[in-house]
Amino acid sequence: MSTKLEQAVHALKEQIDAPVASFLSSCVHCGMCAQACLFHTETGDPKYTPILKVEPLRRVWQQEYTFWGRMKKMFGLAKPITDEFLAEWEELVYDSCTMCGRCSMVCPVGNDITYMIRKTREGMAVSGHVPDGLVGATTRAVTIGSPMGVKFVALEAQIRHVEKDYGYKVPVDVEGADYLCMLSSMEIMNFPEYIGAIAKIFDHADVSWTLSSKAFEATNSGIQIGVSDIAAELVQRIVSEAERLKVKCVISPECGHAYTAIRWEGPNLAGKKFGFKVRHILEVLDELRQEGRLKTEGMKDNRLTYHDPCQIGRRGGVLEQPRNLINMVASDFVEMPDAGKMNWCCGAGGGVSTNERADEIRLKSFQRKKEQLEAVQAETLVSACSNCRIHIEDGLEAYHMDIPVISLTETLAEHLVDKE
Amino acid sequence: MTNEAFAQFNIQIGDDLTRNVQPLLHEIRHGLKNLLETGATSVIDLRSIPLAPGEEAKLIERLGHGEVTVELDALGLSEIYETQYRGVWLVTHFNDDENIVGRFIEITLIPEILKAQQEDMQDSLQQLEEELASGDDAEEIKTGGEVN
Amino acid sequence: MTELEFLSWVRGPGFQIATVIFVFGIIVRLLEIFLLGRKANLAEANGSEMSGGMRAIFSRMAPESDTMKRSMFTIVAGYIFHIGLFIVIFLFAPHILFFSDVIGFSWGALPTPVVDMTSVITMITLAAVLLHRIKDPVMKYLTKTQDYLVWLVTFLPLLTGYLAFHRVGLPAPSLLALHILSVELLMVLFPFTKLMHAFTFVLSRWYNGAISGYKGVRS
Amino acid sequence: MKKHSTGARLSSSDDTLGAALRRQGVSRRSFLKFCAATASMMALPPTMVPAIAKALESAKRPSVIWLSFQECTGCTESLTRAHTATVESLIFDSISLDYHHTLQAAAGHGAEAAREEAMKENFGKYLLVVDGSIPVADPGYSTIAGISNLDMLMDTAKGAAAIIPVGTCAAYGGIPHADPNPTGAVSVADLIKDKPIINVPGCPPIPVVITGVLTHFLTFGTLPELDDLGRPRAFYGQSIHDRCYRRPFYDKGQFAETFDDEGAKKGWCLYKLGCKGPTSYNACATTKWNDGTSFPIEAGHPCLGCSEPEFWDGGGFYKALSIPTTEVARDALYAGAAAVAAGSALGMMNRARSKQAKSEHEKVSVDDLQKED
Repeated sequence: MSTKLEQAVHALKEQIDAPVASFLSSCVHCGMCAQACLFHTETGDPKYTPILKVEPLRRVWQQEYTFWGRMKKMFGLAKPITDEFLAEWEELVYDSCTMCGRCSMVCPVGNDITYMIRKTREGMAVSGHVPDGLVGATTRAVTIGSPMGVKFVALEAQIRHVEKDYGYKVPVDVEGADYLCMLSSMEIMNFPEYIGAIAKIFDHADVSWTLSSKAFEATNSGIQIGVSDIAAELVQRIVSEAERLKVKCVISPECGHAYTAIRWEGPNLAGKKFGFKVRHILEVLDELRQEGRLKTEGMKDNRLTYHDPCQIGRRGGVLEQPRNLINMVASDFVEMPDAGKMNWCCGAGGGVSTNERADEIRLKSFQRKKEQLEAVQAETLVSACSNCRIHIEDGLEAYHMDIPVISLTETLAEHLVDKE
Repeated sequence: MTNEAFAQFNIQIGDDLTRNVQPLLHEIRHGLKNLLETGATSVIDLRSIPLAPGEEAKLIERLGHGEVTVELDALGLSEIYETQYRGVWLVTHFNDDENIVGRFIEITLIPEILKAQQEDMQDSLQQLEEELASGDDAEEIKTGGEVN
Repeated sequence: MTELEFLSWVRGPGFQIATVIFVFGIIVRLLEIFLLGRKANLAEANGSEMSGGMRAIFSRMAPESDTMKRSMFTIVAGYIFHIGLFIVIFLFAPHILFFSDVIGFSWGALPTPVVDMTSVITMITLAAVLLHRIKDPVMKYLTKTQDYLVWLVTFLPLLTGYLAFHRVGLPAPSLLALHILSVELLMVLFPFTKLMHAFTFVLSRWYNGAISGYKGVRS
Repeated sequence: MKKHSTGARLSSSDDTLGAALRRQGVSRRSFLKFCAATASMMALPPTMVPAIAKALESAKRPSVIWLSFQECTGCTESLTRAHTATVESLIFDSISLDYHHTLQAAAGHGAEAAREEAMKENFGKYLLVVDGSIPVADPGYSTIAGISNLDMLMDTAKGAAAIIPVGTCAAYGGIPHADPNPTGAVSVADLIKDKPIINVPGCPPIPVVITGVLTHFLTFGTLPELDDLGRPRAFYGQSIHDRCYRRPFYDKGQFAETFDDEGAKKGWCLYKLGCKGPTSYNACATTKWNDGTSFPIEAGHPCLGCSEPEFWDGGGFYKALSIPTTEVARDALYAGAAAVAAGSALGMMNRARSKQAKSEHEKVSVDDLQKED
């Protein structure tokens, strides 16, 4: 068994491909990515410059995949990759990066830095230099089935509550249903209203759907910590259930990285194309809207704005759908500056919220969101990611702001016309 | 080379080529003003200026020809004349083969070279005296020039 | 070595050496990058890789408004000196002569005073860029020795070219030789430094645009 | 140019130039004219005329020995065709040209005896003019009266007050020195390090430049101010390009592309046709040739840079200065082909390494994430 350091270098070596080599060859050290990163803009600390965070990956690339780097390494001129070096980078790679992808949008030479951070984490994870919070969450996800340690019995209890409160049936393990609806533990534990909203909307639109007792957890700690093997295992649970229940489509819940995990990384982790579609709940709802299957009544008339969760918008491609849906139920919808694909991250994605050590910087970087909200004097904030919601609520409290943060799906459900 | 010669070889002289004429005329104006105000003379050596084909001819044309023209026979011909601008002289030295060996614009009351020189006058005086002295013999008059 | 021998060397063997290293180095590096390849994406596409990639190659020239605001100096100065370099390198008559000799065709030159002025603006901008690199906390933190080296080898051809054109300080053959030598230095260092971005930026932008384009995002 | 019989004027070498001229019946006025022409010739301002007159009056008549080695006699031709014949002849009449084997009547041992006599009489005071380069690969390549050029130069140089290599061959090796230089031709300055040397390069030099330099030495008895290549700054201080009347076209970017295009007819800049004006220092653009008629660029031909060292090997007379002298396209093509091979090999190696790394992948489980090693 090789040492953790050797494993780390090996893992990084596996990750390097043509895009990485191209990106690392192109960087001109212009510093523009720093201006796109809220960890830098809100702290002013240059060490948070995004491109620097991929230094471990860069060194491995240079020493393993470039002729001159190999020469330098041979003559002992290359900067070594040591345990201390990786230890120093742990905070940069995990605590101060949410993989929001904003830096990838501004790089003048076109470097997708986020793409490289994701890969860098593959090495960091096995090196042992990884936040305890993430290790814990990942361990729980694999052993218990959910990063928060939520078991099906807990979900069952919530389902019962919801069925009682909302009066709709919540189908579980229904074979042949069109949609398999995934949830995040946060929704189960913090926002069970989401389950009620789904039940109400799908009943309203006559959608055939189900939950699965074996795979209800959509989040994927393997992606956040950066272990593809674990991520693949977690994805595989969903794939197996989707195949067992013969659904046509798997719905990713109001969670950012879950969407990336199952929609974009999923097939690549599983090593095959899926026999079913994967859609975000907002995509499904917008499809229903287009088909005229959603009938709403009443409008929210307070000033409402939408926070684009990074993994759903910028990194996911779901940008228009939420706006279409909001316009059905809000009369005073305003966009924050930089909304859409250039939106600023809430500051808690990419595993940062799971990492208690990062609490301080997470709240500090929230200033960015605060300024965005103040710029439009929003009275209500709507979003589509439980993780964003929890952190934004946390941040608003810390900055003594009183803006309710609501779920788009839930808001839509509230405005549905009662079925005759 | 004259402008006619250029025309003969189908060489075109654009107006934009002749950039030296105007500045030179300005320099001459300065020199003339200076001469009037302080009495200081000045000389422009046309050979030290990178003139484009036809520029010298153009300058001379602009200067025109005034009242005084002098020919000098000293180691070849020299042609000196006052231009239409009084006090501005064009001095051209030729050698025996009638090639120009120097061309100057002098701004002065009278070009230095026209004045009789001390040494020459002394020589002449001596020569005249000798001639008068030998005039008594009166056979043959030897003309000066060859001193040795 | 007399200065004309020096000039002969830089125009002859020196340029040969520089050309070989330049061309060889760049092609090797591009192949090193390109041949690494990447995995096929198995996820269902929500857009076109190709159009996203092609789009990004050009769209990255127009920064978003927030980026513009936050990195105003870098962007504006970057624009000026890149365009300046382009004009000075490719639109100066003697340079075009060089290119037409090498590649067999030529194009129109800009009037020399325009190029002259451009080179001054470019040098001033590069000086400002250097100052920014030294002063700005992020730039300072990012900067490695190579960044200064690359700055220098980019600046030197401009400076020596300017001096050679105006014939300042040294006899003309020496100035011309120094100018060509500085260009050779640039060519030799090119494949081993971040100067490679002049070629790889196309690849990088394409990959970036393709990754996003596949997901239906215009990056 | 007078042909001198051997040693005829050696006795009068102590005369001053002023006395010599007066003896010839040159009037003061003629002398002033001569001085004005001389100042112009030496590229000195007209205000220097009185000083020149004064200096010339008291200048001593030096003895001059002229040695011709590997040369084409073009330099001598240039000098004897000097258009200011009268003025120059004045100077040459007043110098004591004691040895010039091309021009002198005597030949063979008689001539050599004259040289030796002149050397002995004026040891340490005579001017040595040299045209042609000196072969050192084998002294037998060029001999005069059985004496090799090298020996003759070294011998004659010993007693010289100063040496004036005339023409590019003597100054820098010139055409005999051009690649592959079969005779091992070298310049005077390559061989002699302990004497003042005033190079008067050009192929040939402008006649008045030759006489101008001689006159300067004669007039002031000092060496003129020299540039790095040992040339008098008065004549070689500025490049052809700097003094070229076609310079405005260069600045405007208007170039003749061929010898018969519209640009050529309009007299545009000849840079693209290979003009070496920017790197060549000479007085052609102002002094001009043939009675001040014209100079090569005025005649529509690019400057060859004949007053510069290595001008013959400078990479083609018709190749623009900014173009490398070697075949860059060919080099680039070869380098490119080699790079495709090498790059493919390295690229495939990279690929293999990446593949190998993936194949050696050890599956990571949650146990591996625990902190204990």
